[in-house]
Amino acid sequence: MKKLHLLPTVALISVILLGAMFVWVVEDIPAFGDPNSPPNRYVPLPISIDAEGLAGSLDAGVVPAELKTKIAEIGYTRENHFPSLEEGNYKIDKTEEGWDVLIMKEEKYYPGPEKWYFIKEDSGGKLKVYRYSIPVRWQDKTEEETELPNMVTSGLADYRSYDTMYEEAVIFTAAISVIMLLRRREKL
Amino acid sequence: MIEWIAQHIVAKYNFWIAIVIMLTGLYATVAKGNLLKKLIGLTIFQTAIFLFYVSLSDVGTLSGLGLHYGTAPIVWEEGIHRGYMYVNPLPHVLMLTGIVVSAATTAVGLALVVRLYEEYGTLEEERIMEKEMEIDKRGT
Amino acid sequence: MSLSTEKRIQERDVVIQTIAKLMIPFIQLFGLYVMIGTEGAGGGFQGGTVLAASFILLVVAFGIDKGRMKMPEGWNAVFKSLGLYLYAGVGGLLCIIFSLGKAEYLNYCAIPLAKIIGGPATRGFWVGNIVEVGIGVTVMAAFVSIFYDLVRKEESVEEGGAEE
Amino acid sequence: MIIPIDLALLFFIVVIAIAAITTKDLLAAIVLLSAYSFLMACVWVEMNAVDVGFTEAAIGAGVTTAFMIAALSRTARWEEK
Amino acid sequence: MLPIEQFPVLVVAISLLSALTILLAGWLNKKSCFYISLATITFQFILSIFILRHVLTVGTIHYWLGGWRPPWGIEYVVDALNAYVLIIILFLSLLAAIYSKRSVEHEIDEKKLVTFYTLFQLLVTGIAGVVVTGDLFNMYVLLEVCSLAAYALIAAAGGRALKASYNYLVMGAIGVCFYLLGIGFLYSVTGTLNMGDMRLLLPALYGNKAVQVAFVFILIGLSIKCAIFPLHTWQPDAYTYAPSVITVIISTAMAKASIYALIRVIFSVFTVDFITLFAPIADIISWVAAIAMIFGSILAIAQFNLKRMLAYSSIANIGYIMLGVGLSTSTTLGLTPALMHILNHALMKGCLFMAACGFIYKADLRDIRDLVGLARRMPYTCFAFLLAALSMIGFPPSVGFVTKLYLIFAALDAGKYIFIAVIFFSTLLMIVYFWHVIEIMYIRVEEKGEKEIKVADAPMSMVIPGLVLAVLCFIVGIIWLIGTPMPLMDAINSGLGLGVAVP
Repeated sequence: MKKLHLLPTVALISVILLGAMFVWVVEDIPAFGDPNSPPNRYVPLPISIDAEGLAGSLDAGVVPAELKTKIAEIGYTRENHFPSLEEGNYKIDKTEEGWDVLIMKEEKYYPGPEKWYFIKEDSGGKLKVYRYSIPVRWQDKTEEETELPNMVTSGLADYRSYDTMYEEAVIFTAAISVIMLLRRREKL
Repeated sequence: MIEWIAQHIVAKYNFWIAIVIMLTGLYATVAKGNLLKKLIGLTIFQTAIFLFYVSLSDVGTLSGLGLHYGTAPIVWEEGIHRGYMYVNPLPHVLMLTGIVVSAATTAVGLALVVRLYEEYGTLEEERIMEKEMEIDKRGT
Repeated sequence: MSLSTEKRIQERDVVIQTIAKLMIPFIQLFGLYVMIGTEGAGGGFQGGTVLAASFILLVVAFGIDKGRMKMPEGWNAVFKSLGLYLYAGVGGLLCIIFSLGKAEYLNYCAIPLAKIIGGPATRGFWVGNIVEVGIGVTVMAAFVSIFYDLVRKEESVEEGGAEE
Repeated sequence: MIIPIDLALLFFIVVIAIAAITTKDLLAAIVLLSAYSFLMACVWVEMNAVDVGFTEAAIGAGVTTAFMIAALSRTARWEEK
Repeated sequence: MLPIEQFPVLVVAISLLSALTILLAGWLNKKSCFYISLATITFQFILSIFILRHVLTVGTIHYWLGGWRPPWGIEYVVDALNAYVLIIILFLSLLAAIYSKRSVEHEIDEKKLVTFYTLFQLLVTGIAGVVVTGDLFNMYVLLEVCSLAAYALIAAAGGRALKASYNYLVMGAIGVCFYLLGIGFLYSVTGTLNMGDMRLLLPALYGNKAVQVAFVFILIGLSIKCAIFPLHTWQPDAYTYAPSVITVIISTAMAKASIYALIRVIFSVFTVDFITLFAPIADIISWVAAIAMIFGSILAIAQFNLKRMLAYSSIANIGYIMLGVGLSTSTTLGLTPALMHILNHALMKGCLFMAACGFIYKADLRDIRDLVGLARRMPYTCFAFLLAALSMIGFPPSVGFVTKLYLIFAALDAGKYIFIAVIFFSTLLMIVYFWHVIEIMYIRVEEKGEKEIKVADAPMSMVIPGLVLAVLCFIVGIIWLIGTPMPLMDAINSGLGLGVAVP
């Protein structure tokens, strides 16, 4: 009995604690609606090196060795099943803001270049490296790979189809659970 | 201070409202004595989390005002030429899954509530505990 | 309470029943459109839910017995399994077995059709029609079954007293 | 997205959520929950999450409400205290 | 012959397909349900042996579902830790499936048999799926599959189990929501859901508050699932009132899967650096675990219901595993004690619950005080219980002894001597409550005359799994002490970036 009178107190305390946590965290949440935030477009990699002399080599279509080693240090290597920047494996497109590094895909059925890294020179004369986020890839390739105009459909039933399968399993489980709990007839 | 408010309260109002709803739902889930009310609270709590995810995916709120306009992630060539941007489809995919999972949880919860009502004749947690105690006393 | 007893159903409003009769075919047509049409928003979940909603409307207007006549529970069980079979079984095993273990699970490029009409088209066809229909059928059957079970109460009376 | 509409909808959502958990009438609470889900679906459609909005309108506002009312028809309508 | 890379996905997918088949086949013939389920789980178990062998000899299996590479799609990663936990889980599920034949006939209404086995198979699907996946959101979905199945299966017993199941549902749903929220925060700062990818991106963001809050949320959410001490409130009721076979599978396989998820998130996504440098998480975990060890044992002493006593004992034992996790960052033993206890606790608690449910099956004995002289009536079941209880107490060379030994080594190595005292005190309490039961069963004499005592043990299909587990408690203990599986432990530890084990 006493336990039940405690419940609202426990609830209030947990709500206050959680609220404090949320207020504390708000500074580091990316602003909503930011088209360049990590979930939406660019995932910043912890790399920044002096841009002097490197821009030229990027313009010529070659990623400098220094950048390559920095990227490999993070762990984006072939051993980790991420595409590495080997010779002939990539090509560079120059855009208004920076350089897109396109890498040959490893999917068995769709070889072809896809956007992977984005290199940009910031105001301090440093080179910043970004990785393209998931939706960019989906938006670019969904027409080509699945011929479906709706990216949510292609994402749901193709790119992340395995999730969807188990989510159907969840609903199937729920239906069977309700049958078991409430149905009293012999027949199914 | 004003800058902080502008950056973290005005620009992230979705987040704040999601928090308020989330905490309301959590409070109801834990504190309410009625079993059905707990499920209602749970649904509110889950929906608030979905709101948080969907807010992440949006493009073109205050921070990008006048520069970017989001559009639904359905291929639309004309819109792209006019400077629209697709919003992020990944959280949408995740939340479709989440909504169905939440509906499934609610359904199982409701089935349990119905069985509990048939068993104890009440939906109040206190009454159920009283009746369980009575059964225990009779049992021993 | 009220949804299951025969007497109440006759007392119900004629307007609701007539409107329901009129609306249900359109709701179902809309559900199928949402399920299979790939142009706009929508897909298996939404379509399946809309179809389930049409049966729920049927039950609300005409009572549970009529609903069970139109959509028997035996079918429900088959549909539920069938949808998942379509997705997990056929879709998955076709991919693995027809490529002799070279392709991954759910990689629709590997199904035999891909060699004839091309990879992307196969993916689009498979995802847009078969997978979505599988999802829709499962979701519809599951929701209808859950609703029937939550509504019904008369069973224990019919069989002469509740068990336990 | 259109900010005034967004703000108004979100304000109503908060009000309805609080109303849904404070009311003693469970039927009212369920109907309010349905309204809450529907407004949430509106917010999501307006945030360009068309599919999520559609699903929430169908599942959250539609089917879940039907489930809850079906369950309520077999249990008690009023909350004690 | 399919290539071995396909096996991790088959373990899960075939289980799901089998659940569907059970539903349809059960429509035609109810008897077939059990056999389909048994055959599937056996098949899964055989596959898991191949997976472990392949992982140890060749290396980690990476499997891209649908052919999409990691950040774009979902990836299955099976390394030594996955394979080890997978094999434990499927072995326990197999034994539980054998055990289920007679106990389900006895406890569950015949009308519910088909749905019961369907849900049982779905539970195994979910558990196996949680263990092999390499994607955070996929793990959420599979956690939901196994949780939903578990809620319904617990409620299958009716009566008090309904309330227990409802509490579990509310708590479990809140826990999973916290987990989802944690993933949301991580996704908002890293833009990825893949565990391997996130592990690479996180080091630059350790100072980020969103990451820290995400860690706390995921920890709370999964702690509710594993019933770690302050969040355990759903657990004793659920274990006590659930049907026998469900108690066995939930207390062993499902609890282990949740703990696996916790270990995977702590060490594989956040890495050791984060929990040592940016938050004193390791110490907090150790202290909470220590409290859980004492608290669970004390409450277990106070119980008269045997299953409830074992449920509280489970809380104490989860404390042992978490103590191993907490100490792992500061010793060269690494996670070895925790990993050992995952297997050890599964063996011991599986056996104890099987025996306890055997008593209920045969004589409807739930109260400890009613077990007087039972050893003469049900000798095999009681013998299994005795072996497992001795093992739990820490009788050498049983598995319980090995766990305690290695935990003490770890505490000595870490220089945290207080935990040695905690282990000893908890062992003392364990001796109190297990000795109490053993004394009643073996030493106290029944008041009835000698003539009335007849040997009437539970059926073979229920005794043999228990005895197998009981014997394994000692065989595995000896194998641990000889040190044969140490290469496996080293592989797991080095995979998680922890210290290398010393023999």
